[in-house]
Amino acid sequence: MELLLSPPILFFFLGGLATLMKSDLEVPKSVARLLSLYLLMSIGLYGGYKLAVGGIDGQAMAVMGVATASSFVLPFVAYAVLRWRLGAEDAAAIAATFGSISAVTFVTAVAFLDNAGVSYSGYLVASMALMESPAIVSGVLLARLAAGRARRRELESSGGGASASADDARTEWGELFREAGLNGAVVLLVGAMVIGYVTGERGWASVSAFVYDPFKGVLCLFLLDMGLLAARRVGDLRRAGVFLVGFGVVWALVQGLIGVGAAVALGLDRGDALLLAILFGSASYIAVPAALRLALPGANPSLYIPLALGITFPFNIVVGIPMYYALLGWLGLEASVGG
Amino acid sequence: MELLLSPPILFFFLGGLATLMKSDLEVPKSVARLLSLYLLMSIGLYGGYKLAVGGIDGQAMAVMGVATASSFVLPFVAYAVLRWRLGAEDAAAIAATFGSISAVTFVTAVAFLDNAGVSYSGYLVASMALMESPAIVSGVLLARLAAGRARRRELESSGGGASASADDARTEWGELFREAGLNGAVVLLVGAMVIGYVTGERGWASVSAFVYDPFKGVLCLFLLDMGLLAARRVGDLRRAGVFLVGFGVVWALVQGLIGVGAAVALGLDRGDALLLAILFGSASYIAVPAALRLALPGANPSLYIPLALGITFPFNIVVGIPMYYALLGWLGLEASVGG
Amino acid sequence: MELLLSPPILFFFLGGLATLMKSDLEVPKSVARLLSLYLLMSIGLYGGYKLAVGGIDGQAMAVMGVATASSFVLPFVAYAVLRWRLGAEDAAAIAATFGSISAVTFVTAVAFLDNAGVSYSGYLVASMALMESPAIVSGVLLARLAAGRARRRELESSGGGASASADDARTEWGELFREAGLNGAVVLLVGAMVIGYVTGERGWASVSAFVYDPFKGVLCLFLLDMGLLAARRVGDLRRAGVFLVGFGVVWALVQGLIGVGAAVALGLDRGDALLLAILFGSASYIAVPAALRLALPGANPSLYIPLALGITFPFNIVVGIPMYYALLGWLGLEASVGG
Amino acid sequence: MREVKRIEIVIDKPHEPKVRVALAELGVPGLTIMDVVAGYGDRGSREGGALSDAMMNRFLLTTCEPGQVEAVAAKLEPLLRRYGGLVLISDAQMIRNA
Amino acid sequence: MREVKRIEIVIDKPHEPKVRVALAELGVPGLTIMDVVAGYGDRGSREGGALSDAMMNRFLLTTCEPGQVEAVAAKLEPLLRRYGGLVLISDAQMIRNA
Amino acid sequence: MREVKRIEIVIDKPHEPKVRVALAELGVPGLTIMDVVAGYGDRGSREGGALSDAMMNRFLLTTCEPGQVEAVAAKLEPLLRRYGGLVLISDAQMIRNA
Ligand SMILES: Nc1ncnc2c1ncn2[C@@H]1O[C@H](COP(=O)(O)O)[C@@H](O)[C@H]1O
Ligand SMILES: Nc1ncnc2c1ncn2[C@@H]1O[C@H](COP(=O)(O)O)[C@@H](O)[C@H]1O
Ligand SMILES: Nc1ncnc2c1ncn2[C@@H]1O[C@H](COP(=O)(O)O)[C@@H](O)[C@H]1O
Ligand code: NA
Ligand code: NA
Ligand code: NA
Repeated sequence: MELLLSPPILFFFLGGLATLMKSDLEVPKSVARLLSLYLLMSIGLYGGYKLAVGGIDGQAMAVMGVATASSFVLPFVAYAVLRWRLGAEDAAAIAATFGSISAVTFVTAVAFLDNAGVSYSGYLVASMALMESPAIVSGVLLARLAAGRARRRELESSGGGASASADDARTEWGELFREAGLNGAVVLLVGAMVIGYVTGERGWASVSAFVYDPFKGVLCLFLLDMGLLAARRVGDLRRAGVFLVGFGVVWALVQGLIGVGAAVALGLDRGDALLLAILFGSASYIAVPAALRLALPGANPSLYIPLALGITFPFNIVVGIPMYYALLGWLGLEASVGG
Repeated sequence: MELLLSPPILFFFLGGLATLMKSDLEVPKSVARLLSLYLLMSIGLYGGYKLAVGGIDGQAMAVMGVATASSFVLPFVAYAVLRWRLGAEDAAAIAATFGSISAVTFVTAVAFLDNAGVSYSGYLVASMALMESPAIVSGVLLARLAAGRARRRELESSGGGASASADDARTEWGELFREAGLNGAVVLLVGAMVIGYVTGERGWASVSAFVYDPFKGVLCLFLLDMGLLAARRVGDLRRAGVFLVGFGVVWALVQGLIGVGAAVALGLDRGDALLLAILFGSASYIAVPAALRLALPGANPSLYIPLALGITFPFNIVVGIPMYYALLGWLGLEASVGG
Repeated sequence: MELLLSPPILFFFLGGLATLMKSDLEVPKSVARLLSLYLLMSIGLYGGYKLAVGGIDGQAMAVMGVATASSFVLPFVAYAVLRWRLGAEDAAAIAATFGSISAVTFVTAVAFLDNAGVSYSGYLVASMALMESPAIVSGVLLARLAAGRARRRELESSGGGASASADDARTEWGELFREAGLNGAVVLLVGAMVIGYVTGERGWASVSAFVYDPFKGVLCLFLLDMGLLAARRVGDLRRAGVFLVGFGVVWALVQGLIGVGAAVALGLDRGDALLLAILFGSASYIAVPAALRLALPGANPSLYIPLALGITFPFNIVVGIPMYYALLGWLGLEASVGG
Repeated sequence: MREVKRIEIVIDKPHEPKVRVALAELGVPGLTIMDVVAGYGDRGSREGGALSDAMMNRFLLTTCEPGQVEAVAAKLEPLLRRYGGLVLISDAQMIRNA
Repeated sequence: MREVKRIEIVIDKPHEPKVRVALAELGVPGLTIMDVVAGYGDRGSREGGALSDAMMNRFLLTTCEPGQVEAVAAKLEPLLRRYGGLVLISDAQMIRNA
Repeated sequence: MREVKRIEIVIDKPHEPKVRVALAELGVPGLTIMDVVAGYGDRGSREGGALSDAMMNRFLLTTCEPGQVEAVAAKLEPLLRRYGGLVLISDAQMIRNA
């Protein structure tokens, strides 16, 4: 309970409440961007530093491999479920957001572990970085395959002009890979991790007063804004209907539990397992949407952004994190102690 | 003297000087908003934490009650004085700003106490939160009463159509209470205070590296900007005339001394008494104007904002704080020691 | 090597790389302004505090005198070289940027010394402040002299109307001195230094948690943005040609070595000598351009800004700082130890 | 390309919601909003945003059918009279995705 | 003063580069870009920028010769059809440094 | 509603004060200023603001009486010649609080 009522989570509630009460409380956009840069830089440096100290062993490689693969594969499963009710492009876009991750959810889980005095490994941060982009490729692939099928069906009943659009698709793959891999959030996270790794103990000592000490306080401010933004987006979902809202909770849970299963199978300790579960179960509302606007301009961003931001994110930080943590304890996973 | 020449006050002078010398030194608007959010969040969390540690006793209740009442009542007195020279709406608006408080003045006083090694109680922060809004209601009430009197006078000499505008007034009270109570500054301050109270010692430990340690440094940057902004607003007052400028100083003093009297009567220690005096004596240029633009659109914001920001604010942080502090010592109030 | 691969420098590379790879990583403009204000305020307060503690002796006066004189004189030399290929206004503008200094280069050198555990004197910060503006005056003087010569030549072959434009020039000198001396960066740096000096040990204790502890971490974020901005400006130089790019490196080196010579002649220790070299060798892309847009509207900002920002700045922080430091060691200068 | 009326509105940020409601009631097909840095008019200068939105202006751009201009003017005029601000109406040709 | 056509474009920020390429190909003599705070149109409301540019609009102002209008419209129409947005074209007189 | 001339000006931010002085001398009844994010014209691209205002543009919107256009052009032309930038003048109908 005490872990649930931590300042960051309470500031998230405060933001949500302020929006619901129609307060004019507002965080400027450039401030939100600053906080976002700060959190990515901080967690990247910390993860890199921990990798430098802890080293990369077989288990680390296994976890990073499983994480990357899940980001590729899970969208195919989510897509199949979503197609039940949605068009191909919207289904592919939502599937992509769920295959990828939410860095803010991750750092909230990190703060949760920190409060509980439980440590975690640097390669979980690396796993987060590795999971950002593959899902984007899968999502676009899914939409292209569906469009191809549709086109072939059309062609069978008419004939003509397919080579031009195939060409069209080819040119855009290049842009897609750039967008997927070189999204600002990915570049900063990976770059900070590499810098943390390369500069090690010495580098960490010189920056930790900025990137570590005030971390949880900054997170409060950012989650206040996330509360404001998430509550505003909930309204967008009224039109989307109960299926999508339900999907945002249930599918987060399904993927989160797959993550728990993977963590148990990989023999992770409780802290690392929680982070893997939350990576699996979280959905992207920053990096993936930015890439999808270009890669899938036909998909409706007023569906896939509000779902990830207004439903799945609050679910994960309020319910998911403590629940997975409890579950992992109940499953007998041991926590490593220390920051 | 050493207390007067603290870095925050000197940065305020620097900002004022920069504007007077027509330097192009500028703090971006979104940065000013960030600093403002930071200070409200910090002081709120600290106040809540101190309440959690210190508890709420009879004296706390008494102080908070007196503070709230003063915010309701003082505008009626100020209004009577202002009506001597100003129209009803302008008088009501200025009276409302003086009934309410300036959070930046308050945190400057807090930094002053901190430098002097003098402690204060959490319920003074609560008092600040309680004093923000009532004055807005009083101000609007004053303007409505005046408008009602004017209308009745007109009616007596003509007749007809009053029910429609009464209806009009009724609808707007709802909006008014929302604006007064749910202004972003009020919501953040109260919310942070509740969070500080609920999470107590443990929560404070996790956020103090962000909200407490760099507090006085951040205040320097904010007061630099306040100096830039205040000096720019002084120009607006040239048109307003000597009555208003005089009022901005004299009335701040009158209300500040009423605050000193209340503090003595309530038996406060020196630190708490200073804060109460400064709450009484300060005028709002953030929360109250934001509400008044909606509630009293006929009042001239180029009067009530420059007065509170360009006259009363500098007077309080440069003269008021050290003067009240000296006076309270001379009156024999004891200071409690410690942060 | 370890000193070269410090986090700030690596973040600069990361920013450059992100731009080259066409990532959409971006730091909002108002955030860049905040970081810039922070660094000026921090270094100013620290320099002032060190002056208060260390005092101002004969050597301090000598260094500050030499620094100021160099900012006046060096533009005349640079101008003579630049006129070989450029028009008078462009040559004067570039000469002015090189006579002045880059505060970000300076703080990067400060962070370098800090990592090496080497101390430096407060009057080097004062020297930086003194060097900002004189070069602007020299640059404008050079352009005016050239324009005067051109006009006289014209007059000899025609006759008439010179008094009007002489009048024109006279009026603008006032504006020029204001711009040169009251540029926001100069005012903040000088103001913070004075405040640091006046408030001394006690003031420093109250603000160092904000302006000192997180300094190197904040520098990382700022250099990330500098990398993004510098790499973007490199493209502008394609049109400028190889002469200018070469000048940006070679002239930085020439002035840097003059600085090394001056430091040796003045008998500075290794830390102070490095900072003097880097003040001589760096070029301004913030304060001077802001003044030149008004003072020399005919000079092309797409030449003098990219050169200082895209060529000289990276050269100095990547090559210049470690190289001068090594050279100064090789020349036998002793480093004073401690922060 | 279609002939439309182009409507620009400058209004105090605190009163912007009322203008948006009015435009929605008029049924304009779209709206674009931009921040105003500074300005002046009959009620003096507006330059703010650092401390609160109280002294900030907003700029709104929208369109309507040429025949709707009278209705738009009738709807916006009372708001301008009460809260100040500016409306400019001009002719334009519009290209849209439809 | 010279008669020109004044062209205003509202487009999703992620698609702005494509519009800039199109304008460069048309050879417009200059361009001015401003941030859009919020807006709505056929594809719902756009209000963003806090977390990513995905839901942000941009406003572009440019000019062309009166005779070029058809070419501009032909070039921009396919972009609007695919990505949404708005183009307004009106008459203006231009003063320039030349 | 009243016929007015709508005047748009793009100018380097460092030179904006001179334009404001010129407009004040012309006696324009109001002014609205917005930030420009990026732009290009004869003097190359302008995109700045991160480090200083040296490479930033500003956008100014004002109005004048139809008969005043020549005076406005005469006043602004020398500024544009010296400092670059753009002025666009078009017809509009204005609604005001008066
Ligand atoms: N003639 C005008 N041209 C451009 N903007 C104007 C004009 N008149 C008023 N404004 C804008 O509308 C705002 C409110 O005007 P007012 O209500 O007259 O004070 C001003 O602050 C300006 O931003
Ligand atoms: N009639 C209009 N007037 C002003 N702005 C519009 C209009 N229609 C669309 N827009 C702008 O163009 C953006 C995209 O429009 P749409 O593609 O229709 O969703 C909207 O978010 C608005 O900012
Ligand atoms: N034809 C145009 N359309 C829109 N904006 C322009 C145009 N020409 C110039 N500008 C703007 O005016 C600024 C200065 O133009 P210039 O002096 O030609 O470099 C540019 O950076 C643009 O923002
Ligand atoms: Na996921
Ligand atoms: Na008060
Ligand atoms: Na130099």
